[in-house]
Amino acid sequence: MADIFLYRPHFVAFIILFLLGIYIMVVNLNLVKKLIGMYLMQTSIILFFITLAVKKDSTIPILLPSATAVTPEAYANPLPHVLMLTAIVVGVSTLGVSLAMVIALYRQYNTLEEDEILGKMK
Amino acid sequence: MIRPHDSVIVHTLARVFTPIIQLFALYVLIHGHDSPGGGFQAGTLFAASVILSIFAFGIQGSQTVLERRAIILGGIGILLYAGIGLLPLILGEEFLNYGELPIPGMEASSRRHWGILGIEIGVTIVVAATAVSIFYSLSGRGEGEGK
Amino acid sequence: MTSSLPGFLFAIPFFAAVVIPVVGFTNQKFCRPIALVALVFLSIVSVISLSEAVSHGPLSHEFGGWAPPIGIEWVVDGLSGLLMVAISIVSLIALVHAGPLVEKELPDRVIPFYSLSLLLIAALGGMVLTGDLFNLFVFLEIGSLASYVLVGVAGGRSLYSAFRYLILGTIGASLYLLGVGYLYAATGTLNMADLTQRLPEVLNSRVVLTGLLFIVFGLAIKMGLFPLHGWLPDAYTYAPDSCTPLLASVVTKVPLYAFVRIAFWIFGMATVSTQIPILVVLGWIGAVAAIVGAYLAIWQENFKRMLAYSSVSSMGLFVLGFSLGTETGFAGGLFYVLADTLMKAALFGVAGAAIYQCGASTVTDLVRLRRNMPWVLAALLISALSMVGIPPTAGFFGKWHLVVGALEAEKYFAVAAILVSSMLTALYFFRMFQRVWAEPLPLVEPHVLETPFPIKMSLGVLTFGIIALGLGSDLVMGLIFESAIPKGF
Amino acid sequence: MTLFDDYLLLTLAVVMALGAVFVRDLLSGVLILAAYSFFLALLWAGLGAVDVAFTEAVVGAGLSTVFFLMALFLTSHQEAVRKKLQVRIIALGSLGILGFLLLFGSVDLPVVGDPKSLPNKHVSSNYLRKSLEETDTPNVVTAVLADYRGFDTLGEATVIFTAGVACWMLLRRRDDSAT
Repeated sequence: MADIFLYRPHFVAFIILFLLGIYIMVVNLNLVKKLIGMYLMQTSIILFFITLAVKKDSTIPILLPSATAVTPEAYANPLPHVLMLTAIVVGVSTLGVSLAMVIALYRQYNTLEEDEILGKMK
Repeated sequence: MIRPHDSVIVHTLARVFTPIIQLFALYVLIHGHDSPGGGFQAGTLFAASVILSIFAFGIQGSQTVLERRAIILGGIGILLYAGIGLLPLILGEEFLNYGELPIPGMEASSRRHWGILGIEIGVTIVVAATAVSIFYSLSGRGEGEGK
Repeated sequence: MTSSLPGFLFAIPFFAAVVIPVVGFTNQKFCRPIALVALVFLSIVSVISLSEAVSHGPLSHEFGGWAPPIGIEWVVDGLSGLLMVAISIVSLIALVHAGPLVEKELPDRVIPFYSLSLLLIAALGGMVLTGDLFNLFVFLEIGSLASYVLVGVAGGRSLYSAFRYLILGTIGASLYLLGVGYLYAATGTLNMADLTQRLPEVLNSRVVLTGLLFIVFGLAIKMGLFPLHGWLPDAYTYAPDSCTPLLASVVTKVPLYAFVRIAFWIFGMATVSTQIPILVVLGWIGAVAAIVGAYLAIWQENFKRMLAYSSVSSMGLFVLGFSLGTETGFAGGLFYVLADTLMKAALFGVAGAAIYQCGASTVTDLVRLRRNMPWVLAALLISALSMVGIPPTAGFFGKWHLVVGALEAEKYFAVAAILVSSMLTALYFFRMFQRVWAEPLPLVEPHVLETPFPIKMSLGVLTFGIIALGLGSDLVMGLIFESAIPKGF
Repeated sequence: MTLFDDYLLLTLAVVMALGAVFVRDLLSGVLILAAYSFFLALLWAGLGAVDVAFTEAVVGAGLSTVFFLMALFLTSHQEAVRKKLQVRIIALGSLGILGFLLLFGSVDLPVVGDPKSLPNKHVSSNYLRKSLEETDTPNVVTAVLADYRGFDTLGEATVIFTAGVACWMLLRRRDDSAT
């Protein structure tokens, strides 16, 4: 069992980053820290997808002009790359909106700590 | 409100770097077909050049108006993208089918090539404009909250 | 059958949403007409698509002219067409209703309100119609971003609840994306129809199992299924009154639809009930959710919060119905989803009108409706009767089919859960009406505005719709049985 | 790219992530996060995903950091120190379940780098074979992004447009001073 993970460093890193991100999002009381956790979680999923696309001894998915018939084994898998480009942009959009919410909350409650906001709401 | 930076060095460097970044963005956009890059990266680079010059020279004029203008520019970019997609739909084909764009004297594959370039331009505009608009929104201070 | 209709189903709300900020720059007055006209067209096109799909078989639209699985397709079949009709019509009514409230609540944010509402509707339509798992994620995110902001725009408490909604919603969406990644790793495709064909070969793989679990878990957060409903009560309570009818009626139902599509169409009935028995678990969760949601609703003093907990309870009933494993149960669940869309729009519409006209936000305050707002009170009465399940309203027929389905499946705990939750629902609505009629009117009458025409009209249409759906239930059930039932029962 | 490089970059990325999370000063946290993004971008480039690396560098390390910094300039820099909470135990428990699920499912995942695995074979080889002929575009990622799955990209552009409208709606200067 253990050797499976030893040869998959990417997957181990993915699990660490993913769980760390979710943990910080749920447990940390600082709003900006929550968003740092969110960023870690989103990038960890990108790591998962990109490792799916790796092919041994292959090059980047830009076709060489000399090639007549393309052998798919020679190029990395482009589909996860495309999906992750979308995911990165989705991530930064979510980040923008959530930071706007953080700023608006700070304007009203003058703090970034969740428990203080809850205290001031009462 | 962002005030202009005092240092001459910052001003000079921003003056030099802004056009270089924009030129590079243009390169990335146009060469998206055969090198890494494309609309998103080019749009972000454009936004970066605008943000750099804002940091160096400050914002003139009302932030609210600029923000709204940026959103409208973004809307125009996305309309360009979706408009290229809508054209084939109105002609009875599928949405976004660039192969059926009414460009005379071309094979389907090169029509697709030019269609891709067109939508990449749209993406560049929407990403650049929206990123700058979000930047404006985030940088604005509430009235009477001068820090 | 390929058709260009689904393309228009995307293009209409999308173009309207983008054009509104561009045109609104010159004159803010254009926003509302553009939005309403677009939604009228959307409703017409979705009704046409549904009738085409029912009579000629599913319509598909291959975006970019690429046949799936290479490209992305949108499919209108009986189920997605029905949901699309419900979404477009209810959101049209909700936006008609929102008109006067927006002018009062968010006078300086009219343009982004309409733009985001239409983006939300376009995204919900996309989630319903798409035949591609990743495309579903993209629309899930558009819709989520729009709904976070619509929840949070009132500032203060609404903003804080929106932030919590954003955090939980992003976890849900990320889990869904991860699940899609697992399914992609196991099969190499993202297209739903293609997945249906390729999954049986790899069903023993643990990757498929965990992928399905992640997807269900992520969507359960998005649909507010007990015990993952943490974001829902606060979000619905504090969201602006102009936004709640739209948010509460459709936003949680679409992730539910996505779950139904993935579980029953991609994996298939046999798989989810025996090989990967998530239906058994979900049946119990649904039963508990139905009872607990209704129980918690009894203790709420705030009217909107009470309705929010009743949403949690309804979500339990839907999930319970879908997991019964009989055709009648599935159809009953689907019918109840349609009925609940109308009922929640009407109830939150009443709540918005009550706050707008006389500032009545608690259950006790509703007594003020008695003097000046008889029509609003009538709408409240009829939708409450439907929530409880009194014939001839739509809610009764939904619950009736659910009970019949549960009896067919011989799942008596489900029958008990439906009956108990209905009784609890009756209890909290009875308690509310008892206060409305028994308590004395306040001596100093607060200033009460007249009911604006758009609110009157939309509440009237919704109430009429609740009764009409009840009276025409045979017709709708026939349609569901004919074209919206998955294979394998 | 050898496995050793991967180990190195992954370790650095994880260390940066831990640093970004545990440092009390939020400004430092955000800057460490930018460094994390850069290491990821290097990693993507090493794994052959040049377009993703480029985007991660400009969007992740660039734009996200700028957004974070703008927010921090307007708010406060310090995270408050406080006692531990009860909720952590529940959170750790559910994270344990999640982690177990991830490990449980991972055993059957395709081997990293296997050119014959299903995700590398089925649809994606079609794109690689046909892209030049059908769309006249040698960069297959661009071809898939803008043409084969162009509708996703329209959705993506819509997401960022939605975010722009959303920020505009949230942060409009209010006429009354809301409390």
